[in-house]
Amino acid sequence: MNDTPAPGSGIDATFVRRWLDLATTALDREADRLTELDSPIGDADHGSNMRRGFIAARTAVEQEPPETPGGVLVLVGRTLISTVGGASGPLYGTLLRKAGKELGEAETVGADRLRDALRAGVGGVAQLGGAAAGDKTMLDALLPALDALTGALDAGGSAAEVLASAASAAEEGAEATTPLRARKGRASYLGERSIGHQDPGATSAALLIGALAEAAGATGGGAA
Amino acid sequence: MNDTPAPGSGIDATFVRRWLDLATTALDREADRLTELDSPIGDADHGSNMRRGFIAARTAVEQEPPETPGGVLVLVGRTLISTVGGASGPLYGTLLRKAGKELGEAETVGADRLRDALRAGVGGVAQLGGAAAGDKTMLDALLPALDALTGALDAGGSAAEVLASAASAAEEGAEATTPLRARKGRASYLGERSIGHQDPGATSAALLIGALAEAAGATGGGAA
Amino acid sequence: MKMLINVAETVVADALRGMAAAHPELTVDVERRVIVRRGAPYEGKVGLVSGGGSGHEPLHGGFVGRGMLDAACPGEVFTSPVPDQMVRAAAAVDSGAGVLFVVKNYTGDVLNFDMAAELAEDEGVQVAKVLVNDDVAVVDSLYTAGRRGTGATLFVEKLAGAAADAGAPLDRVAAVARRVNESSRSFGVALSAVTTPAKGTPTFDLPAGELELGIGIHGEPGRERRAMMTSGEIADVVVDAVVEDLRPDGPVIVLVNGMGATPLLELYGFNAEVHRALTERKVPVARTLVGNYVTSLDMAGCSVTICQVDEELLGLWDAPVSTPALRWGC
Amino acid sequence: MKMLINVAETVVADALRGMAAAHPELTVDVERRVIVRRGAPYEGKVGLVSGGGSGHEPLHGGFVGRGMLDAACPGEVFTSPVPDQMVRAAAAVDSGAGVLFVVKNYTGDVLNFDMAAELAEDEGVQVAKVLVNDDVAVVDSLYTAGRRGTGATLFVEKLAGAAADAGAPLDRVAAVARRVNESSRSFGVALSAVTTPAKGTPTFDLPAGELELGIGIHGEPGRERRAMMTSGEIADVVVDAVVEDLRPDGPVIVLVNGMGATPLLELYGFNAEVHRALTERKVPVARTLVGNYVTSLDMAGCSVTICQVDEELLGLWDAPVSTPALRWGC
Ligand SMILES: Nc1ncnc2c1ncn2[C@@H]1O[C@H](COP(=O)(O)OP(=O)(O)O)[C@@H](O)[C@H]1O
Ligand SMILES: Nc1ncnc2c1ncn2[C@@H]1O[C@H](COP(=O)(O)OP(=O)(O)O)[C@@H](O)[C@H]1O
Ligand SMILES: [Mg+2]
Ligand SMILES: [Mg+2]
Ligand SMILES: [Mg+2]
Ligand SMILES: [Mg+2]
Repeated sequence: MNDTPAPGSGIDATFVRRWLDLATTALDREADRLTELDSPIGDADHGSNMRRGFIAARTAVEQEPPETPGGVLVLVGRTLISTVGGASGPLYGTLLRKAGKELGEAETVGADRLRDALRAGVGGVAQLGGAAAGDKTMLDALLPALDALTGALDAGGSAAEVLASAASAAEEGAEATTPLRARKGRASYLGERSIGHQDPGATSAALLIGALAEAAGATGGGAA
Repeated sequence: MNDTPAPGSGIDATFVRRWLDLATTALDREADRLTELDSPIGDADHGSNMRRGFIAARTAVEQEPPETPGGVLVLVGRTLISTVGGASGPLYGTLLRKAGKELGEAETVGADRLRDALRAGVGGVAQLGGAAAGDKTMLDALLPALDALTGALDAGGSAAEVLASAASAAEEGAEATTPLRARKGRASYLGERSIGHQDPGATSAALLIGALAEAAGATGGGAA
Repeated sequence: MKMLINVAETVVADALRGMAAAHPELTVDVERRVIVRRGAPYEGKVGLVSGGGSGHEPLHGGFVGRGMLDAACPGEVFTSPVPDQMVRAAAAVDSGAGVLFVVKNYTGDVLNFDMAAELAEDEGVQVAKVLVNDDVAVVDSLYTAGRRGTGATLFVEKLAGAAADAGAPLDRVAAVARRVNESSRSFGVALSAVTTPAKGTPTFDLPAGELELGIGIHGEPGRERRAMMTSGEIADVVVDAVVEDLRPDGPVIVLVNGMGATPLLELYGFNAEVHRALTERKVPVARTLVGNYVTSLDMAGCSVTICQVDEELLGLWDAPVSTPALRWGC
Repeated sequence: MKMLINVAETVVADALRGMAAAHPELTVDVERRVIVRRGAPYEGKVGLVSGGGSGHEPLHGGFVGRGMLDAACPGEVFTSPVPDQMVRAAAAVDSGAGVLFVVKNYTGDVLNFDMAAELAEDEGVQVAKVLVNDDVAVVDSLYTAGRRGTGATLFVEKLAGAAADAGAPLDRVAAVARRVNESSRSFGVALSAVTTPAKGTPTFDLPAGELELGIGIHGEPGRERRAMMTSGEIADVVVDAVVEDLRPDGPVIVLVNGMGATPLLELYGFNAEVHRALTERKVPVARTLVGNYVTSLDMAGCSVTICQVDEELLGLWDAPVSTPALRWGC
């Protein structure tokens, strides 16, 4: 992680592609664990879903690399929608597509725009899936990440610091889903029996935010 | 077994009914073991087949008890044919039907006629099933039993002695099927892999002959 | 757990190749994962499109044909298909009379079909949707994703398919589909857990003496675990669940459905108990279907779906159907 | 092993009650264990009667109906029926044109059907018999009971049934049946052992990484145990076995049959490999049937049966059939 310089003046397409690489690597490595988490309260496919989608997204980006950070995110989001399926495909696809759209045509953006993008993406997820904080979904990692990012930014942290705090918040948020009772997604069918298991989608969300910190040269959340 | 007197002057319908009771009890008790033997080299039904048939036969005999030993045997044989199915139904049915027919209308017969009956029955089994000694079938208990009975009779033994020697021969014959390679019945499909398992049909045959000895007051072969 | 597969990654593509080889009456696009009834679009006929995760076979691909679906979109195992598949399917079967999407109520299916409907409408296809949500095991409230779509999917596809086959317009076909869904209830029981190709081990532990009540068709555990029961006792629990929720006041069609690994011998025996239980509750049975139709890979267990029918729906049930898995009258 | 049953003793009777409830087109005598096509005997038509141990469903009861069997006689699980059943069935379906017994080659079935044939003839029914013995896994020699009857039973019942439906006389129907049997070969593979209701535990041990080659349909172990293979490798072994024995020089019908617990998703994937293997061996495939048709309770695994056909046999295959488990053309 020492060989990846912090994004200096701003976040560009190369940075987002580095994130995509790191996220894909992390999801590939953690796929079995995510599927394992999706077994007691789901249908045992979250890891293979995410791996399939991100490998396809990386391939799509490599084949025709967009020149803006927003362009890369939109392409990743579209590819997820077209290759993942399940609940996570449209939700993560929307997260990244909305985030990318928020960044518009800019070739380089600062951490504040990244926050706007994340806010737009998370808003899209909430709207599409209808879940709220505490429903034991990916939002329970994404919302704390957004809050932490916003707070760190307001406190004047560097991009790497800002993303590192988002990564720890996401990871804590994911872990904090364990005692929750699911109200959305297929874990909700289990009622009380969903309590005591960490949510797979919150866990993969923490991996994605961790990869963001890692891409910025902060210590990786890849070990979420 | 001390309370069952040796058949004195001869073998009558009561004796055959006592045999039927003892045989049914033995088969009921050993049904799981017979089915267990029928698992590695068969289809795991021999015990339930035999129990079902003999319980039906005992009921049939109780409902309308024939007055001759031959009559009882024929009724048992017919009931087996109508209630067992599988290979053992027609074969044991034939064994007992042929044996019963051989005894004709006699109300009491001696041990020599029992030998004739057994010979007729065993001949019927051999003819119907086409098996020979050493093919790893019920015949590998029945043929030694017939030989031993014949020999003991020639040596002038009592009915109880004669039947006891038949019972041990049947039991030894059943045990001796273990190293054989099956050539008839479904165990033959296994080829070499049938070696090393005791034949279920030979085992049940030994139980039937054992019950005969037991009925005559000799020590029971019910523990075959 | 051993499986008759090459590698987990190609399970769905392999199955589609095998369907193509077995069913010349279907057009199977293996790469794009769309199964289309040969000859579609049929002039003036409303197109029926369904789909969902794989692992529930013969649902949905086995129900493509005359009198039922025009196209099916299989996703990965237990993963809803992606919008591209439904968009392509809709384009392939639309004769101009519009297309009905039959969607089982799972977050993933709903989201992906919704996206597909938007995209298909952008391309000029008129799309109606029906959501199947018959599983009474899910307590339908603000606190769940709502009742799952399970066995009633077969009824919706059959009866709406018959309506479309008879030339009904899109709004009418959709209305039939919604009425069938509203008249249907299901409840399922697992005797064993599922092993997905991707995971390779059972999704949950189910000890020898226990069963799961109120399971879905994706290997999820149910709402409750109980000590093993007889087939008659299970029938009572299951029939109570669906009858108390639907409260039918007329004849029903019954689907006694196997989850995949329960022998047909047992399913028929269970059907006897289901009929007994329905009769005791004074529910007349108009038609019965017994078999493995809406499955959950290698799960042992069963589900019961009842659908109250009037003359019209019964006529649609009896109408000709000719698909790989359901066929009569033609 | 959990089962969806009441008690082991009533499994067959319960299933028959369930069949009766599901299929008003059949007359099911639960007590005497005979399933008869409603309306039989059909004037002038040869009657087809089959039967065997239960546990292979839908074989045989699921094949009773127009264009296939007139009656089926289910025995106890894995135990051939008793002569009384076949005598009664023959009497119920004989229109005077005679009856064909379709008998799978197992010692028990052969003996019981032989006895039944004698008794039925005593009662004035003309009886012909055909022995099905298609399983190439059994080395047919003086040292075995001969090849088992497995998947080809479906072909014999279908094609002879079509011939009878078309009005062929008894000798002709029997000749068709024999020709179908002679033109058919099967080979089966088990991925798991069977648990019978009576025993309650698997009939043999099959460790995780292994499979049994050359198994029958009664839970017996096969001829050989091997390390687990891919579906493609299994297809090569199975197709080699049947093709090398039959050496077809024309088109075949293929049955890709599940043993009961293998998901349809896997069976279709396996079918793709079977087609690939047949094509590589230059065997043209005229028709394909994929599904659970000749099963072995809860066994996971599959078998492949091929039947070489000429115009006549292919026409008989395509002829209308209307039974619970096989239905087309009517
Ligand atoms: N309505 C929703 N809003 C937000 N996230 C959701 C919603 N429903 C499900 N999820 C997330 O999706 C994850 C499951 O994803 P995945 O297993 O890939 O899809 P599926 O549930 O269709 O199998 C859950 O762990 C949860 O975090
Ligand atoms: N051709 C035969 N001749 C004599 N006995 C035979 C023959 N075939 C099978 N048997 C006997 O029958 C026994 C099996 O009986 P059973 O399990 O009841 O019938 P099935 O083999 O039909 O399941 C075998 O163990 C063997 O002793
Ligand atoms: Mg999932
Ligand atoms: Mg046996
Ligand atoms: Mg899923
Ligand atoms: Mg048997």
